[in-house]
Amino acid sequence: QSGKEETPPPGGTDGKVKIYYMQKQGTQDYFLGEAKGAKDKAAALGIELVMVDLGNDTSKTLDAINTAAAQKANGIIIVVPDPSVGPAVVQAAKDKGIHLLTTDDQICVDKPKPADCSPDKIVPRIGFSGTQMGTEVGKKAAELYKAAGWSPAETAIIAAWKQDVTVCTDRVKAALPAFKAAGGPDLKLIEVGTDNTPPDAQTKVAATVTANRAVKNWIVWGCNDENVTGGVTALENAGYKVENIIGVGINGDLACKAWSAGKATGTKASLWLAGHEVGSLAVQSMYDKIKNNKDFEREAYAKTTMVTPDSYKAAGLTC
Amino acid sequence: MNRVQNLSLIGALAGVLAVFGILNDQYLSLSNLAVIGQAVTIAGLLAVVQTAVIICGGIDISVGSQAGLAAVVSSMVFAWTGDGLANGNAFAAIGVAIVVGAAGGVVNGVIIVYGRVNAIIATLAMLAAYKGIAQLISGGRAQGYLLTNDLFIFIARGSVLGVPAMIWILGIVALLVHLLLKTTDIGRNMYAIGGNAVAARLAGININKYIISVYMLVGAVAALAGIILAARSTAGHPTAGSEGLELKAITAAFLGGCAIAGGKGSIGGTLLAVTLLGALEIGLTVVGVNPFWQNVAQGALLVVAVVIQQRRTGDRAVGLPG
Amino acid sequence: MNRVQNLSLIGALAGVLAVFGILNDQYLSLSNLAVIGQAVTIAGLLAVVQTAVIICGGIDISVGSQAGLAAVVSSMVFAWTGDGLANGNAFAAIGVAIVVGAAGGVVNGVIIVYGRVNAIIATLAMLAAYKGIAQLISGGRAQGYLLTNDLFIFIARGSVLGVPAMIWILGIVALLVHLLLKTTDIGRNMYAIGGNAVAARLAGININKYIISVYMLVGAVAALAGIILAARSTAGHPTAGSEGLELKAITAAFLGGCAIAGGKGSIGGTLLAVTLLGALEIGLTVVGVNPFWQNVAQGALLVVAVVIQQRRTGDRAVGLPG
Amino acid sequence: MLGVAHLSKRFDPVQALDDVTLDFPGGTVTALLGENGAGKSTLVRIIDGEHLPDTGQVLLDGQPVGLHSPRDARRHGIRVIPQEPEIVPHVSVAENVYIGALSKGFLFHGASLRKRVEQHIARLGFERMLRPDTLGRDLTPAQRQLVEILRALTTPAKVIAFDEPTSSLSEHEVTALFTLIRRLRDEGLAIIYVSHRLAEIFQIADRIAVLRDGKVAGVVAAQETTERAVVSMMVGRDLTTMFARDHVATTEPVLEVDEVNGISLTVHAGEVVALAGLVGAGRSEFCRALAGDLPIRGGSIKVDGQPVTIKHPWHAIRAGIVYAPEERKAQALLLGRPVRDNIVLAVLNRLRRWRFVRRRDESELARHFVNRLNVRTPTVGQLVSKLSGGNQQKVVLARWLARQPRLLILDEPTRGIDVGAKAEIYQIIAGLARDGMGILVVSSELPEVLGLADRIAVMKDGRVTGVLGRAEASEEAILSLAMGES
Ligand SMILES: Nc1ncnc2c1ncn2[C@@H]1O[C@H](COP(=O)(O)OP(=O)(O)OP(=O)(O)O)[C@@H](O)[C@H]1O
Ligand SMILES: Nc1ncnc2c1ncn2[C@@H]1O[C@H](COP(=O)(O)OP(=O)(O)OP(=O)(O)O)[C@@H](O)[C@H]1O
Ligand SMILES: [Mg+2]
Ligand SMILES: [Mg+2]
Repeated sequence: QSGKEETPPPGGTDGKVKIYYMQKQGTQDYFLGEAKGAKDKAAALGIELVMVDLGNDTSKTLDAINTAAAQKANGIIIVVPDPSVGPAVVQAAKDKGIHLLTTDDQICVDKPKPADCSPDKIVPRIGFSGTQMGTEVGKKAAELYKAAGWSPAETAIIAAWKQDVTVCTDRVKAALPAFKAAGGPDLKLIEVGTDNTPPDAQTKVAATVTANRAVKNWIVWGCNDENVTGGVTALENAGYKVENIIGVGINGDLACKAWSAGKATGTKASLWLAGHEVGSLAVQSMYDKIKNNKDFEREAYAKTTMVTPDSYKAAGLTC
Repeated sequence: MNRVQNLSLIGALAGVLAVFGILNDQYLSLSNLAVIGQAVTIAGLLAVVQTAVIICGGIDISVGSQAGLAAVVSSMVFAWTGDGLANGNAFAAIGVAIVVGAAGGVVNGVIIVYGRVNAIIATLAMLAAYKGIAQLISGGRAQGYLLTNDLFIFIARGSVLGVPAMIWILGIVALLVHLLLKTTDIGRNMYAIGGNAVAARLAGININKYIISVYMLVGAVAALAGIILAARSTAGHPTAGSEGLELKAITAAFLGGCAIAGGKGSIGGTLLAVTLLGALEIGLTVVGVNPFWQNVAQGALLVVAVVIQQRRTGDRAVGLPG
Repeated sequence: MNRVQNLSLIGALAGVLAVFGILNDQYLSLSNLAVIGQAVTIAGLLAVVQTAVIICGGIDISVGSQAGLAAVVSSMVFAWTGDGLANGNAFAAIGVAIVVGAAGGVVNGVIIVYGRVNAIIATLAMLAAYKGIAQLISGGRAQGYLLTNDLFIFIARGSVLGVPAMIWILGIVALLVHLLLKTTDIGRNMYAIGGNAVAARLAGININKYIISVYMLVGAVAALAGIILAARSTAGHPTAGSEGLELKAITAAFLGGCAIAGGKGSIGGTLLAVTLLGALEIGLTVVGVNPFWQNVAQGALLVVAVVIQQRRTGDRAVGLPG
Repeated sequence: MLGVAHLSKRFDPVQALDDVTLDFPGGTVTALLGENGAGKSTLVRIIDGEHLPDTGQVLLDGQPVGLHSPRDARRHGIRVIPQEPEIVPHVSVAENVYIGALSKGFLFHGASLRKRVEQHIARLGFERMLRPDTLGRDLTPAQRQLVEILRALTTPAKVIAFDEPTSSLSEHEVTALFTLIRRLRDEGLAIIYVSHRLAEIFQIADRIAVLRDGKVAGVVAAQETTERAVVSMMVGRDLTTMFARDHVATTEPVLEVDEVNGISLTVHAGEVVALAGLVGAGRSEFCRALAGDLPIRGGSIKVDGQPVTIKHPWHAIRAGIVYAPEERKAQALLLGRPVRDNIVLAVLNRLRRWRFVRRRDESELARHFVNRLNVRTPTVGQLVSKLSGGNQQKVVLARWLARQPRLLILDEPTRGIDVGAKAEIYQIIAGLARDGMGILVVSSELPEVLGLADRIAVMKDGRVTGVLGRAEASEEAILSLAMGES
C-alpha cells in the first residue's frame, strides 16, 4: 500500500468505550493534574482510559496512535510533543477511524504550524494555548511593574526557557507584546536558554546577572515555574532584594510552595492552570462524542487564574 | 555462547509476548505486532549500526543527534526545492540528508582515528555538536512539511505485503549489515579489529580506513533513521532523535551480546534485543501501566534478562564482567 | 603523561578564562568565579566519584537518577518530619537520603559483581529504574519546600570565608576521595583492580568487596549532590538530576585523564576538567551566545582539548585510541 | 636478500638500536641473540613496519624499501611472528590464522577455512595441541604461539622473522617447528630466529648475530662457535655456571597435597619441585587451583602440617602459598603503575598505618628488593611497562618474596628471559631454597627442569604420571612420561 488509502469513517460502538489519552511530558506537574482529572472522570463514567506519556518524542506519538488503533480504541485525546506532528496525528487517527480531540496545544489538519492554519482546519481543542498563557503573563508583569514604580532605565527582563521546545517559545514570545500592550515600557530583554529545570535556570541566570550588574530591578518570566523559580533564586543569591524582583510564573506549582511556607520571594505571581479540569472536560467531551455523537466544540477553554501570594488560597490552589 | 545469549533473548521475548498476550487480548493481534515493529524501527536501525561499530571496538553516542540533524536537513531541502514549506524533491531531500549523515560519520571517525580521541568522548562531544548544528540551522523549530510527497507518505504509512514500509527498511538494512559482518572479508576484519587491534594491524589490515568507514556507515544509517523520523512526524524537528535514542541503541547492542571491548556481537542478537525492548514498552503501555512504573519495570527487566543470560554461561562472580 | 594531561587542561582553562575575561569585564570578578564554582559543584561531585569508579574499571551511568531520587527523598523526609511541606528535620532528611543513596549504590554493585552484568548495561538499566522510583514515590511532583531551614539555606546560599558553601562541600569531598586514592592502601588496590583485575585477584585483593564499596560511595555522594540540587531548587524534583548530569560527569572524568579500561585517572585532573567545562558554559552564557551555538561550541572545544592533549603524547594515529 | 643498514631507534631514554647493519641471506637461518633489552624485538618490529627507524633503512634484494606499516611489510613478503602472540579473542583459531588474509568479497566460508587450517595444523604435527574451532580467548599461551606460527604460513613470504616462537612451547612442538623452519629455509626463504634458548640456537641456526645494548656485537657461523663464546659475546663477560645447586632439601614437608583435583604431591622445605609436561597437560591449572584462583575439588591441602582451606587467592596467600603466573603482562603486572607499586601490591596491609600507606617504608621496601634481585631500573618510580622482560619477571618475584611465603609457585619463570637474567633467577631460586622455602616450578624447558629441580613431577592430561628424582631424571624419561608412552 502506498499509505494514501482512505479507511471508512468510524463505525458505531459495541457499547464499550475505550479512550487513549496521550500527553507530552507526562511527568510534569501540570500534566499529572490533567491525567488525574481525566482518570477521575473516566472512573465516574465507567469507561476505560489508557494514559500514555509521550515525553518529547514525536516518533512515539505515532506509535501510540497505532497502538490505540490496534487496541480498538474509540477515541484519542492528545497533547502533542510538538505541533509539527499534528498533520500526521490527524491523518493516522483518520486512517484508523478514531475520534480525535486535543488538549492544551493546538494542531492543524494540514499545516505543521497552527499559526498558519485556517481556523476551520484546527483540530477541536480544550485548554489554553501557549500564546494565551504568555499574554496573561505579560499583562500581569506590566501591572506589577507599574505598581512597583521602577525606572525603565534600571530595569531589565529575563525570559528563560528551553529554546527548542516550540510551545515554550510560543509562551515566552507572547509575553512581551502583552507587556507593552498593557502599558509596559520598552525594557531591555535578555533571553536565557535553559533546560527547563530550576538548577539550570539558576546557573544560567546567575551568569546573566554577572554580565548585567548595572540593572537594579528585574522582571523574570519563562516557560514555567521551574524557570522562574530558578531565575528568581539566582537573583536573590546575587544579592537582589525581593522588592527588586518581579517573577511571573506559569502553573503555580513551585510558587505556591514558597508562598505556603510564608517566605518572601521574588515570585510575585503565577498563572495557575487547572489541569485537572482540562483532563476532566476532555474525557467528558470525548464520551459525549462516542456515546451520543455530540460534536466537539471547536475551542473549549478551561479555567485559568492568575494567582498571587494573597489570592492563591482563595483560588483553590494547593501544594 | 552466542547461541545461549540468543536463546535466552528468545525466551525472554516469548515470555513478554505471552504475559502481555494474556493480560490484553489485542496484544498479539497482527496490527499490534506491526505497531511493535514500527515502534522499534528507528531504534533498530541505530542499534544495527551501533552493533557494527561496537564490533570494531568503537561506540557512537552521537547517533541520536545525527538522526535529528538528518531530520532537519531532509525537511529543509524538501522545503527549499519546493514552495518553501512542502512539495519539494524527495530524492534530493533524502540524498542530501544521507550525504550529510555520512560526512558527519566521517568527521567522527577522523576525530577518533587521527585525533586519537577515545570514541566515547569524541562521540559525546559530537552528540552536543550535531544537536547544536541541527538547532542552529532550524532555529530550534520544526521544518518543512513532508506529507505532500508520495515517497514520504509511503515511508511513513505505506506497507508491502501487509508489512509496514518502515519494517522493510529495517529488515533490509539489518540483512545487509548482517551479510557484511558474517560473509565478507570486510566483516571478518571488523571482528578482528575489535577483538585485537594490534593483531589486526600486524596482519596488515588498514585499521584507520575501516574505522572511518564504519563511522561513515553509522552516519548514513542514522540519517536514514532521521529521515524516517521526519516522515513519520510530518516535519523535521532538531531534537527528533534526542529522546534517549542513543541509549536505546546501545542498550540493545549490549543486551544482544556485544562486548564493550569489541570483537563480539551479532545483528540477530541486537534485533532480538531491540524487539524485546519494544515489545516490553508497547506491552506496558497497552496494559496501562503508569509511566513511572514503566521506567522501573524496564530497568529491572533489563537487569534480570542480562543476569539470567550471564548465569547461563556460568561465569564466576569475581570482579567486573568483561 | 598525567602531568602533561593536567598541564594542557590548565592551559585550556587559562585560555577560556582569558578569552571570556577580555570579552566581558565582569567574567573574572569574584562573584562570577563563585557562580562558576557553584555551577560545577553538582557535576563536580558526580565526576569525582565517577573518577573513583572508573579507576576501578567500572562506570556509573545512573548517578543522575540517584541524585534525583535523593532530592525527592530528602525533601519528602523534610516535609514529613515537619508540617507536611516544610519546617522538618534537616538532619533526618539528609541522613535518610544518603542512606538510600548508599543502598542504591550497593544494589548497582551487587548486580554488577554477582549478576555478572556489564557495568554500562547495569547502570543504564538502573538509570531508568531509579528515575522511575523517584517519580513513583513523589507522584512525579516536586516535593517539600526546603528554604525554611537554616541548614538548607546555608547549603544553597551560604558561604564561609567568602567561598560559597557548595564549593566547600565539593572541595572537601574531592580532597577526601583524593586522599583515599593516593595515600591509602584502599586507593592503591583500586588502581590495581582497574589496571589488571587478574593480577589484583591473584594478589589476594577481594575485588568484589571493593567494587561494591566503590559503588556504595558513588551512591552516597550522588545523594549528597541530590540534596544540594533540592536545596538549590527549593524543592526536590524527581527528574532533578536527569538532564544529562551523568554525561557531564563522565565527560569530565575522561577529559581529566581517566582511561575507559580503568586503572588510570586522578581527582585533580577531573576537577580541572569539570571546571573547564563550567567556565566555558558560564562564559558562553555571560557573553550571550545563543544556546544552540553553545552546544556546538562545547562539543567542538571538547574535541579540540582532547586532540591537543593526545597530540602532545605523540601517539601514532593507527586504530582506536585506548 | 634482506638487509638493514645503519638502523637507529631511540625510545627515550633508551637507545634501543644504535647504527645496526646486518644482512639476512636467503636460504639461511640467522639467529639473533642478545640480552633482554638488547634491541632484538625492536629490530624485528622495524622489519615488520611496526616501528619506524629514526635513521637507517631496510633493504630488500639490495633496494631500500619504505616500510610504514605492517601492511607494507606484508606486501613485500615479510612476515613476523611477534614476541607476544596477538590473538583475536572471540573468533576461532581458523579465523585467527587467516586474519587479514581472507580472500576478498563474499567468499568467507567457515567450513572450507576450517578445513584448510586443519590441514596446516596436521602438516605441522600440532593436531594434539590445537583445534581449528577453539575460540581465541580459550587458548593457552602455548597454543597462542602455535597460532602465530600458523599465520606465517598462510601467505607466501620471502622473509620470516620468529621473535621467540618457542618461549612457551615444549620439546615436542619445538621439534615440529624446527622441521618446518628447515623446510622453509630449503625453499630459499630468509629466516630470522630470535630466542633465549641457546641449545635451540645451535640446533637450528646457520649464522648467529649478537646484539648488545643496541649495537651489533658480532656475527659468526654457528658451526664455528660455542655456546660459551656466544654467551660471553652477549653479556660481555664469561658466565660460568647457570645453575647454582648449593641448597639441600630437607624432609620437612611445606606443602602436602592429597588428591586435590586428582593430584597428590609433596614439596619439602628447601626443595625445588618441577612440574613438567606437554602443552595443556594441566600444570598451570593445578597451580592456579593451589593459589585459590580456580575451584578446588576434593582432597586436602596442608601447609607446614596445618590443614588449610583455599577458596580465594587471599586464603592461599595467608597460608603462605604464592603464585607467579605464566603470563606476566596479562596476569601479574600493573603495566600503568611504577615498579614500586607493583612490588608492594601484596604487602600493602603491612605497610600502612591506619589506612595510610607509609610512603617511605614503601619505597624502602621496593628499593630493597630492587637491589636484592638486581632489577635494572633507574628508580623505583619507573613505569614497569618500560622494563625489559627479565626485569619485569624480577619485579613479579619481588612482589611475592616481600610476602615471605612458605611455598613459592613459579609458572614458567624464565619465559622470554635472556641467559644472564635466567642465571640470576636460577640463583635467586636456589637462594630461596637454601633459606628453607619450598618451591614449585612449572617449566616447559627441559634443561631448566633438569638443572633446577630436586624432584620432577611429570603431568599428562591433568594427572601426575610419575615423579622422578634427580638421579633418574633425563630428557628421555620426562618425555616418555609426558607423552604417556611408558
Ligand atoms: N614501545 C617502547 N617504548 C619505550 N621503550 C621501548 C619500547 N619498546 C622497546 N623499548 C625499550 O627498548 C629496548 C630494546 O627493547 P627490545 O624489546 O627490542 O629488546 P629485546 O632484545 O627484544 O629484549 P627481550 O629479550 O626482553 O625481548 C629496551 O630497553 C626496551 O625497554
Ligand atoms: N581459560 C580456559 N578456558 C578453557 N580451557 C582452558 C583454559 N585454561 C586452560 N584450559 C585448558 O585446560 C587444559 C590445561 O591447561 P594448562 O594451562 O593448565 O596447561 P599447562 O600444562 O600449563 O600447559 P601450557 O604449557 O599451555 O601452560 C588445556 O587443555 C587448556 O586448553
Ligand atoms: Mg624481545
Ligand atoms: Mg601453563
